[in-house]
Amino acid sequence: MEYSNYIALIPLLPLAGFVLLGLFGKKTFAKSAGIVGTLFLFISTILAFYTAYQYFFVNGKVNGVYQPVTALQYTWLQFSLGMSIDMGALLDPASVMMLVVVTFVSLMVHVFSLGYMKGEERFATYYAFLGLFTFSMLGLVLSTNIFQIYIFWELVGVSSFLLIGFYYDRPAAVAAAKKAFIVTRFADLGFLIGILILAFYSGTLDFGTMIQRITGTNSPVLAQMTGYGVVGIPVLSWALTLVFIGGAGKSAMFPLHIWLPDAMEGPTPVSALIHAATMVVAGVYLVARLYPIYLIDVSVLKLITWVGAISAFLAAIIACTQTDIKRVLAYSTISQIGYMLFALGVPAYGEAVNTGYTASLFHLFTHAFFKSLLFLGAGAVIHFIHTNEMGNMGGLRKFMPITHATFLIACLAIAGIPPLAGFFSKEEILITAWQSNKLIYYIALITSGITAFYMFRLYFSIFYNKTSTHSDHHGEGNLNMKLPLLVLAAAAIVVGFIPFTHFVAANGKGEEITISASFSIAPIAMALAGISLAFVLYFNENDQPQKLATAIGGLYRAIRQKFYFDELYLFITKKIIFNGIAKPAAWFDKNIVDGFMNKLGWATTGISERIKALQSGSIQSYTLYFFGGIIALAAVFIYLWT
Amino acid sequence: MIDFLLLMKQELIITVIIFTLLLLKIGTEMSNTAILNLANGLLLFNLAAGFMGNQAGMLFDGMFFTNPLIVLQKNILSLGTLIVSLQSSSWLKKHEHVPEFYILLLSNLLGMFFMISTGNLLMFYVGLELSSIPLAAMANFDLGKRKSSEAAMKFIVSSAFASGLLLFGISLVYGATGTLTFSELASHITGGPLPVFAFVLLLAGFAFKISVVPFHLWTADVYEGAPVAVTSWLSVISKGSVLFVFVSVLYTVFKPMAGTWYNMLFVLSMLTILIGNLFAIRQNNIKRFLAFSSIAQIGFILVGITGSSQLATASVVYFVLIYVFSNLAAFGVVALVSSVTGREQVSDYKGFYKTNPVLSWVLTIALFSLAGVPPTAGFFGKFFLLMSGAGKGNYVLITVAALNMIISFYYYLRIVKAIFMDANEHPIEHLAIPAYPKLAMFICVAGIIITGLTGYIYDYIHSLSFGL
Amino acid sequence: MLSVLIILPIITVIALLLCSGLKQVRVVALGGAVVQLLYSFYILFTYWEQRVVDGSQMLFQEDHVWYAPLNIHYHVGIDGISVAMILLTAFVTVAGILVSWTTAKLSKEFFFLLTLLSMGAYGFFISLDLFTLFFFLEVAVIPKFLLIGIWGSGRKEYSAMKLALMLMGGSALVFVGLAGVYFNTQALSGAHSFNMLQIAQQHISPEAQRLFFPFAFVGFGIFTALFPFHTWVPDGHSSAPTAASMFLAGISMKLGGYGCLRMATLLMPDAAHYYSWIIILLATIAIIYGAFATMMQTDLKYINAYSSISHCGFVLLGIGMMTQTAIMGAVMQMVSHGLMTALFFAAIGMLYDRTHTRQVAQLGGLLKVMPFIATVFVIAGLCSLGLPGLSGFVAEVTVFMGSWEKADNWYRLATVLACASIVVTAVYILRAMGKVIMGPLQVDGATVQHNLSDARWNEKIAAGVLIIGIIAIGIAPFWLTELINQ
Amino acid sequence: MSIPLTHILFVSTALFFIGTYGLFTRRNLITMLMSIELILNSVNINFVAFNKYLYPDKLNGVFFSLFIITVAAAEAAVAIAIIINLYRNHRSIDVEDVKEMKN
Repeated sequence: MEYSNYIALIPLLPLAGFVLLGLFGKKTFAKSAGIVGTLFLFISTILAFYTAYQYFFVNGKVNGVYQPVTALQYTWLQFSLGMSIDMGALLDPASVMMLVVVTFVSLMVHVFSLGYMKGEERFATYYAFLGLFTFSMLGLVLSTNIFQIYIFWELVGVSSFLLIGFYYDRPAAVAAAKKAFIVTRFADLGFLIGILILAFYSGTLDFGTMIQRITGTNSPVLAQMTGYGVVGIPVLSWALTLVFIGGAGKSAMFPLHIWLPDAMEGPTPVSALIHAATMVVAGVYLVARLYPIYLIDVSVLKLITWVGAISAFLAAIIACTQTDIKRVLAYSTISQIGYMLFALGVPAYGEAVNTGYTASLFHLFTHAFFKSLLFLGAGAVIHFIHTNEMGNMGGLRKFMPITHATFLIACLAIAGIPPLAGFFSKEEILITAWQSNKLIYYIALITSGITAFYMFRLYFSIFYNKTSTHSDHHGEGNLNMKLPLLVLAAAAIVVGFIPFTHFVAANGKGEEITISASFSIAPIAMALAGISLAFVLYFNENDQPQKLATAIGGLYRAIRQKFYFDELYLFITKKIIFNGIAKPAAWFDKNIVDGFMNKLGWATTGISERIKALQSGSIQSYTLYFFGGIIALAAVFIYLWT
Repeated sequence: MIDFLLLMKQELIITVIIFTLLLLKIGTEMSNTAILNLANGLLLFNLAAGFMGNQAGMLFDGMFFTNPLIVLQKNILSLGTLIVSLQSSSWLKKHEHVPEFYILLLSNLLGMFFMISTGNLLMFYVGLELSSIPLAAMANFDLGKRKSSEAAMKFIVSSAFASGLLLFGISLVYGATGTLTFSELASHITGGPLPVFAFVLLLAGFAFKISVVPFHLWTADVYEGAPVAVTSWLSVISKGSVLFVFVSVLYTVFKPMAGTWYNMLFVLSMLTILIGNLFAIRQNNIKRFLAFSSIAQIGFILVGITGSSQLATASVVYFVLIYVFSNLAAFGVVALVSSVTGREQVSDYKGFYKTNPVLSWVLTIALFSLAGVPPTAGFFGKFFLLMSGAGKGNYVLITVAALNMIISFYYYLRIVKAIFMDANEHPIEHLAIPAYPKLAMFICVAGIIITGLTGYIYDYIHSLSFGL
Repeated sequence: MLSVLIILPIITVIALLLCSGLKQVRVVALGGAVVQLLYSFYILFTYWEQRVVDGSQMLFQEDHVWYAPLNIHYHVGIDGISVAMILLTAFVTVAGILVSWTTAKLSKEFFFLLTLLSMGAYGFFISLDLFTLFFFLEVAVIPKFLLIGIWGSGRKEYSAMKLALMLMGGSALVFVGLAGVYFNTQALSGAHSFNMLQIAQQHISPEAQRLFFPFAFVGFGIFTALFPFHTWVPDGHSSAPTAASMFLAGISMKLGGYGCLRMATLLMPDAAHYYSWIIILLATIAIIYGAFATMMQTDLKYINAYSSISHCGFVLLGIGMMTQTAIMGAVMQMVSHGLMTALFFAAIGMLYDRTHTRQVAQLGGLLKVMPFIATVFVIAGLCSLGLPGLSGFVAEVTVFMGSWEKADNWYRLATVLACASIVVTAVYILRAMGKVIMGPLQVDGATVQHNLSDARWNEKIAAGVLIIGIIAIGIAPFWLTELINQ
Repeated sequence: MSIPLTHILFVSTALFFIGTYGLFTRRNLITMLMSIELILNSVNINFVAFNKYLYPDKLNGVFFSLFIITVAAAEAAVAIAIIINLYRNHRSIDVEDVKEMKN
């Protein structure tokens, strides 16, 4: 069956769900909204898996190389000849992989929410928004055209805004939603300008054409873009950096990461879907899309590497100090995405080109499963105990065995303990780093240790440690909530064994990355070290952590305050932008521009007040003026102006 | 003889009417209403007669001549006279000297007719005096009112002075050329200092009548003091007549010194618009306000005159026609209000719309037409005037004039604002509109709407007019 | 055929004068507006067909001599741009009349003036003769004065007077420009001509263009909030009644944009190229500075008014850039902004009718009590901050692409700054939205609850009409670009 | 011996300016009226003189002066009537007392 027959349905079904529930949700589907939404998504999930099967195993490979297939393409907005925004579906290993991930995780979340969001006032609206998000994300994934990706990029942004602000009457949620949208919008500005530059030089917006025109052997476009520079930097670097800024914003990379932790104000399943598995990795996906172009410009790749590495490390450290379990997970997400990004970047230092790409996307793949599992687990816990604070938890393993088990699996996976999924992907990243740049490798290694530590800190203080003061035990939640946990746990175990490298590679042919036991010793050791440290500190209730915290005092506080990033941004926005620019602008407008217009009016009336003496009322002065007028006219026109 | 009757038809009719009224005054004791009906009927007849059996020609070897344009101008004036008399009826009813009023009015009109169709400075002078001396008497028509007599005094003194200067100018012209007939003057006049001085004096004479700055100062006081009927007459009819003559004199007699008077008008027009506007902003008495606004209007007309083309003449005549409608519509309302309630302040008109919607709309439309807002005729009139001015390529003048329209817009809207928006605890009570004023207002409003939107009238005028 | 567009409102006006009582009046007004809407759709479709048939630039031309001596004609005709504008006018008119459905005070006069205003707009958009253009331009000025002054709120007299005077100044300048153009033409007949097409053919001398372009452009610019002359916008919009604000921002600011466009592209292209850098400079200032000034506003109507300044900057930017794409973007922005800002004002008006305040600080969490209005507000806001799928994005992106085609670093800088405004826009829109729509419920500072009802049917239809327009452009822009592009 | 034209013109001009001066300075309305008459008379002299000296074969100047005299009489009549009425209302014919309407 031809892709074009059904591929469009994959994104459009969730959209249909959105429209349906958005318009008639309140009245018609007040109760059944969840079922409807889930049903729509279920169909498109099946279609997605079918597509993946078709692509990877049936007709994707042409003489051993996975070819990109443009399944659909419609001109949406024609700017000028050859320059148009197209809407379509591009199938290549990366996009198909993403297709699977997005639909699968989204389905899980839909199912989970059936239980989690039960009885919510705006139940239908919730599912409508989920549908909107899924539609946008799928559209983003399938983009054939850089402007299409930008369009859906904005759409996922707004759906995330809507979902973060779902509990709209909580000021915190509203603030978080605004923060998320504005920070990413700021990043998107870079993306937009980058697009403008690329489009101008390559003369197209279509991915394939653009890549082929720029990377083509001794292409004139490339010559122009490297030849001409603004403030000493070649245009190409500008363009790629700007585009990357867009990606960094969405993927919450340092220093634009500040919005993600706050975004945890949204419903937990949403965090699982948007802020763990799918949207936040859009940045990685974007860079992967344009990877051939990025490979040309080493300087930008180095930038990406360091941004990724620093984010991975800082986020991991901060995660150790957070007490809100969702925030811990958020920081771990940042850290994991950091991994993916520097994996994409490091080839700049070596020639391990394809491995970087593959490893990064592989980690993206596995991470999607175990991270969404973690979030859903956390969701279950919160649903059970009605708080996010670690302090109020503990000893929950008795009450919620399934959650406990799945959560443990996920923790092991993310900590990189074989044979779970996380282990394989992380190994590949480490190998790439090792081959390219040792420094990055060591950072990554340490970070993985820290990761293990904070994950198990989380695990122990939820399920062991003191027994929680929580009283009313209404069970672990119904099947809707358990099922996704189990499914995802299974996934977290098995996906590692998928021979990912054969399917997804920069050159389309697949890549052999051998994981040698000798190499794996260090990471695993680090992970175990982290786990055991966490065991010592958090398995039983004790005052070790406080001691430690007080021991390192200032540093601890700095980390706890997330290195004062929020304060910095607050300073910039409030002090500089508002008081520095907006206030003066408003003042200028009110007093100078508008004032001038009013002054004009007053001046006129003022003059008329001044000259009223002319009309003195005495007839003799009138006749005098009369006579004077004549004399003046005569004098002027006889002597001066002849 | 017969063509004497034909060519001087309108003048003769007016004369007959005057004497009829005189005899009635002496002989019988008719009630005011009867006289009013009779007078209006006769005026209507005069207007109708003006349209039939016209032909061009001259009498008394060039002293008196007429042509379609002149006939048209006279008809415009007769129309104005009719409207004035219609809407002053509510005031005259209570007055004991109705026939006198009409006699003065009509002798005035007669003077204008002669003035318009004169071909000779002597007859021009006589006509001018005939059209201004009775005005002084009319200004004083409310004998008991202090302001009325003050207005009359100011008018007669300044007009006498003006005519003195005019005469001095004429005498100099005579001295320079030795002739008084226009046709010969046109060929004799040269651009030397003496003719220029003489011209300045003549110009002053004209400028006084149409109140161009700085010869305008009498205007506001007389307008304020005189009875509303007289004021409206002053502001529209007498100005209109002098304008017609002014244009023809400039374009025919003073053709040789066109360059000079173009520059003079350039200066005077800007001055007039500016001063008129600046004074109008501040006025509280609505008659006084209309006086200054009319000064500004004259400035715009001067801009048109500078165009000195066929277009210019046509535009001036056309604008006078429109001005008759617009200004008389405004004065109609003012006359009604002041004759019933005696209130003439702008502030009295606050909340006018609540009590008198119809009158408010009439006044508003009139003001819009004066301000030059489409679709009223005033817009077209102003547009054509400025276009003919721009025809000379003097864009400084045009820009100044156009920007001055903002100020004039402001003070016209000030009245509209008072009528529609301002609250007032003692608004003018509801007024019943008698038949004659109602008819007058109807004519005016209809004129305001039709004259602008249909191009025929303008085309007709243009077809009759001539350029420099 | 096109004259019907002018005749329909006139008929409506006359009918309004005849009928009495709020019920009759508003039914008649609405009927007239709906008929106009249908008719403009009819024009759209016939235009589609006709354009394929004959390739001439302007279709459905009607040409009657009006004032022979000055060679003034009543000459109308349309191209795609005019059609788009006509549709916009029709949409906004219907919505405006529906929104002010319950106007009790002097209802007859109110709808009379609204209809007159729409007539002015229609006439302006279809006229091909400069005199006719100017005529309708001024026809559209006075009703605004009365609408604001009589039915407005706040410092209404001041705002009305300010608006009227500034627009009058604008048209005075326009007049000088037109006169200059007129006297620099020599039509085939040897007489001067106001005919835009003829003028376009027989290129006026560049010197004359440079002399008179500024007059005409600034004159029209005042109507569309050109930077230093925009100060009538905030006051005028904020103290106007809802429908009048919708007309002002939705239609009459577009009169200026349309005029500028015609001047720059059709009549005086050389001068437009010559002065383009100034236009771009002013437009960029307007965009950025308007956006920042908006941040500081506390009154919802002021927020939207200032954002209108910023958004109309995009129109002028597109015109200034003078590239095919940019100009297309400018037109799209005119249409989109017209619909969007009308919707915004409608939503604000609905809120105001219920809460009796427009202060952001005094409102909160209205989504709870009036979900429909809140949703409308959100949609308008999202459109204003350029969300894909709504019209604003399409227009702005087109302007950006078009501007970027100008390969000059300064123009690029201008474009980048213009792009930067989308962030600022997001900031102020979200601040307003987050406070008014979201957050804990609050009205008038206290959290007390009025009897806050949701939208009535008329308001729902009004909003629906505009939203349909916005989404139709946002989802499927290609029909609009097809329409605009020759 | 004949008097040259210039002498006569000098007289008339002097008369003109005297009249003007009187109009500007005198407070009494009647006197002002008289000074206006002076102006008119200077005009008359002009006409007659011009006619006699420059264009002896015509009579239009002389006729003009006749008309002026007549009209001046009418003007004076009306003016005096008005002044009398003014006196009735204001109890004064001093021009300084008659400036109610101004600005």
